[in-house]
Amino acid sequence: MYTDKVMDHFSNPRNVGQIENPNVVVKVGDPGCGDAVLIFLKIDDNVITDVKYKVYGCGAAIATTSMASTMVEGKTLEEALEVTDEKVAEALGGLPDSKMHCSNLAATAIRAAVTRYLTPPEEGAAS
Amino acid sequence: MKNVYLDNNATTPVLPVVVDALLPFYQHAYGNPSSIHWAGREVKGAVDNARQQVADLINATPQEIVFNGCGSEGDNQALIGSYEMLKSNGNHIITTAVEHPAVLDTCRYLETKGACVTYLGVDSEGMLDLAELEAAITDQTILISVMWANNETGCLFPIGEIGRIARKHQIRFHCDAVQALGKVAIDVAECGVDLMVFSGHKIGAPKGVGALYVRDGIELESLIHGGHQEQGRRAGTLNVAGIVAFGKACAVAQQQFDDDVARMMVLRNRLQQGVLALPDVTLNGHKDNRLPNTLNVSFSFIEGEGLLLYMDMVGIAASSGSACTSGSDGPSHVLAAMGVAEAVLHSSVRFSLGPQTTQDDVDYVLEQLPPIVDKLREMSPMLER
Amino acid sequence: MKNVYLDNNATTPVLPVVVDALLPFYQHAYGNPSSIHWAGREVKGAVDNARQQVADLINATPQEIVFNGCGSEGDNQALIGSYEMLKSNGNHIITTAVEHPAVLDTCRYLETKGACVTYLGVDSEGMLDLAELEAAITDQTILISVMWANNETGCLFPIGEIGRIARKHQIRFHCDAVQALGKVAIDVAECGVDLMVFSGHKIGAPKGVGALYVRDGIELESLIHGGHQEQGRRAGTLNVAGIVAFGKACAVAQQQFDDDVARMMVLRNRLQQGVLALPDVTLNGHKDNRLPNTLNVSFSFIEGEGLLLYMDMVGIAASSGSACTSGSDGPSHVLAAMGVAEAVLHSSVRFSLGPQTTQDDVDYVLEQLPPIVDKLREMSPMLER
Ligand SMILES: Cc1ncc(COP(=O)(O)O)c(C=O)c1O
Ligand SMILES: Cc1ncc(COP(=O)(O)O)c(C=O)c1O
Ligand code: FES
Ligand code: FES
Repeated sequence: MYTDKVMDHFSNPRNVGQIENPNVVVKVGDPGCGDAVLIFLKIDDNVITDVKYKVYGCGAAIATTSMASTMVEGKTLEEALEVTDEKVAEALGGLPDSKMHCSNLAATAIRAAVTRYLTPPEEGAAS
Repeated sequence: MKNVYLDNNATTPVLPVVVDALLPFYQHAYGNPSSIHWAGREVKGAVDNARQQVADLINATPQEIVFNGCGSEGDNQALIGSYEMLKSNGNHIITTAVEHPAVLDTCRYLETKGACVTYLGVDSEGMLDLAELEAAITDQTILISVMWANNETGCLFPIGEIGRIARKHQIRFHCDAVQALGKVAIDVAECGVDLMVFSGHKIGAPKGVGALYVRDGIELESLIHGGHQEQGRRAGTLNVAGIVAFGKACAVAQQQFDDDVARMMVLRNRLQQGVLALPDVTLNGHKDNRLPNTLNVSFSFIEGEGLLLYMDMVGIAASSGSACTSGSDGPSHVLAAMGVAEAVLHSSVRFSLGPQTTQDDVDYVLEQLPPIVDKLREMSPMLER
Repeated sequence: MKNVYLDNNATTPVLPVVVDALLPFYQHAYGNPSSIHWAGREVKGAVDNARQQVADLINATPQEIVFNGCGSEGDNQALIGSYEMLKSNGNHIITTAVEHPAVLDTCRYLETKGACVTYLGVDSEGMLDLAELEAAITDQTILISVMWANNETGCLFPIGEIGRIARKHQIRFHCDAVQALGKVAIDVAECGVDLMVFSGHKIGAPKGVGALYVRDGIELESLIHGGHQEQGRRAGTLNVAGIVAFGKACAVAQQQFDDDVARMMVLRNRLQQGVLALPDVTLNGHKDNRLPNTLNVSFSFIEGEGLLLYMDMVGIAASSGSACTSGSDGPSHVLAAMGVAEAVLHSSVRFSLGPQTTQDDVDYVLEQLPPIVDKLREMSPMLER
């Protein structure tokens, strides 16, 4: 059901782990399926210099989070904000229809983290 | 790589002796049993024999067996055929919240046709409250439909006692025994059911053949109308090879029942002990009152599909929920009905053994599983280390 | 003794290449295609491939193919599923008096649920009057159901023209093409049908598998509710081996279609010529507009069953009427609808050839038949000599 790319990222997820002193950390979840991502970003001069995460979820959730992490590594915050669920799914060679929503988890986590970083803490919404 | 198949509740390999039994009915004895010539006659006897073999395993008479295409078809005919037959007497059906979708979805369909359905809950071990069942009966109740063995947890319901309640109130009683056949001793004469459903591919016969037991005297509408096959109860040319195979699988089950059940139970218990020895693993379903082959457990902090896929990479085939519902994202309706905590609702895995399962298979799982669980837990945001 | 099988309209031998194709799916690749592990994945591709093979033979897309248990199931779902879906628009169904019982009995069942059904008659050659069909349409008409090829006589109905009429009036059109598949070129995109039914065991696949073509966009209620298989249109674990076999048989049919049809036609014509050369034998059905493999004839002064049994004694398997209705005593509803004279209504025999039929087979029949006919006529009180 999953492409080779998905299985590759699922079996060897890139960038798993956590960052000791991240510039931002955000947890997002899909309440429907219980899946969750905790994402850590290290940001230096508007560039994402390091990304790590923890993920609880299905094969697609793990693979999309891994792929999304590689797509924002070394990118500017503006570039990172352009990573959408479609782009993540596309980079993985596609996802089964019933799993398209899983790619949203990763993209949402990254956008939430960047937005949180760019927004003064007291106004931050995502948590 | 080693392949270990622990998904026998989804479907079973076809037994080699069953393949041998069915093969002649493809190329040599290919007739239609309704035909009067040699090609028809030579298969008719084989169908009669298979009908006897299925009947024998459940202590029914051959005329009470209706062959059909699958377990789902049997459940649909039992429910829809009974509802249509009895709806002038009442519109109330009692079932449980943990039935297979073939029953649950059919009940929901009947609700759109005017039925009123009570879905009985279960306790945290997956057990029914029989007093609640009896209290649910009204003068509108026309049918009770309760499964014998749950496909996800293996939990067993007390069919004999429910049969007695149904008899006392003179209500028709249907039992989905798809998972029970071959793993639980079934005696239809004794347990008070009027209708019972079986599926070949759960006991070593091929997919595409099922059987519906209809107690002598029970009237039931057809689901598939047409030719006069199966005493007018199920039209369509008989799946001769499938029927012969199902008969043979029942004969094998009858012969080896005690051995198979004992062996599966020992291995399942070995697996259970090893898996529950891992940290933060909980058993889903009743400790004892369970099929001998089924083990359903939740691994805290881990999502079931990820675990399944990692196990698959080392050749272990298991399942999360039923095969029908994996692919959809919702959590198991069975575990939800048992009140399994939200945190581990998505963390369940079902191992289901078969007569072919070996101790080697079990030991391989116990060896492969711990590093997989560790790896996934290390990734998990739920676990703060 | 020689065995000559001329009852291919009842059921066909499974082709040897089809047996080879399906066998791996019993012992080695036994998974449930809904499962996500290796055992499920290795069969899912095979099911997808078979779906493409069936679709290719009729020029459909794979998503338009719903696999099920038999032709009768397909007819039932097409009729009942459409009626339930469309009954708020009207309750009128148009069909013909010569359909298979899977359609006729289902229409009668729907009459008990409020449907109003027009059964179009046929002429003495078994042909429909399309002006009569069009005139039967009312603003209540929700479905037209017409078979492609008649199982008893082989008569062909002009499905393309009926499709155009149905389109013009925007009425759903179902076609029972169980007997047409593999013997008539079928192009669903071109002939204007919305639903079409097929059965594996009529074209060299095993009994117990069928397919329903559902044109993209056509909504249809399920007959069998439950799991999400077949896009939610037919619950039940997929009959993988049967589906693979059906796909393979379609691929073979597609490859050999021209050859098979030409060869069957030559042999059928040889048989026809020899049989009609006997005294007092009449052809039932249209001279030309007929399946290439079917010959239905009446032998005056003789009752069909006696003739069949005597033929059977010399190894010839043929049929009187459809296999479903032999065993019941009534005369063929198809011949009755054609106005076949009472005197020869019970005298009909159907020979139906297959791709495996040889000239030897035909010559054997032509050699054995005359003394049998003579013997029975000598016994007959209808014949004054
Ligand atoms: C025209 C026609 N429709 C439907 C059927 C029913 O097919 P099945 O026997 O596979 O249910 C048959 C065969 O018996 C047939 O000849
Ligand atoms: C308890 C139960 N009922 C019904 C079914 C449906 O059987 P089938 O897949 O043969 O339609 C299954 C198996 O999936 C089952 O486990
Ligand atoms: S099923 Fe929930 S993220 Fe994949
Ligand atoms: S006498 Fe036998 S069928 Fe009429």
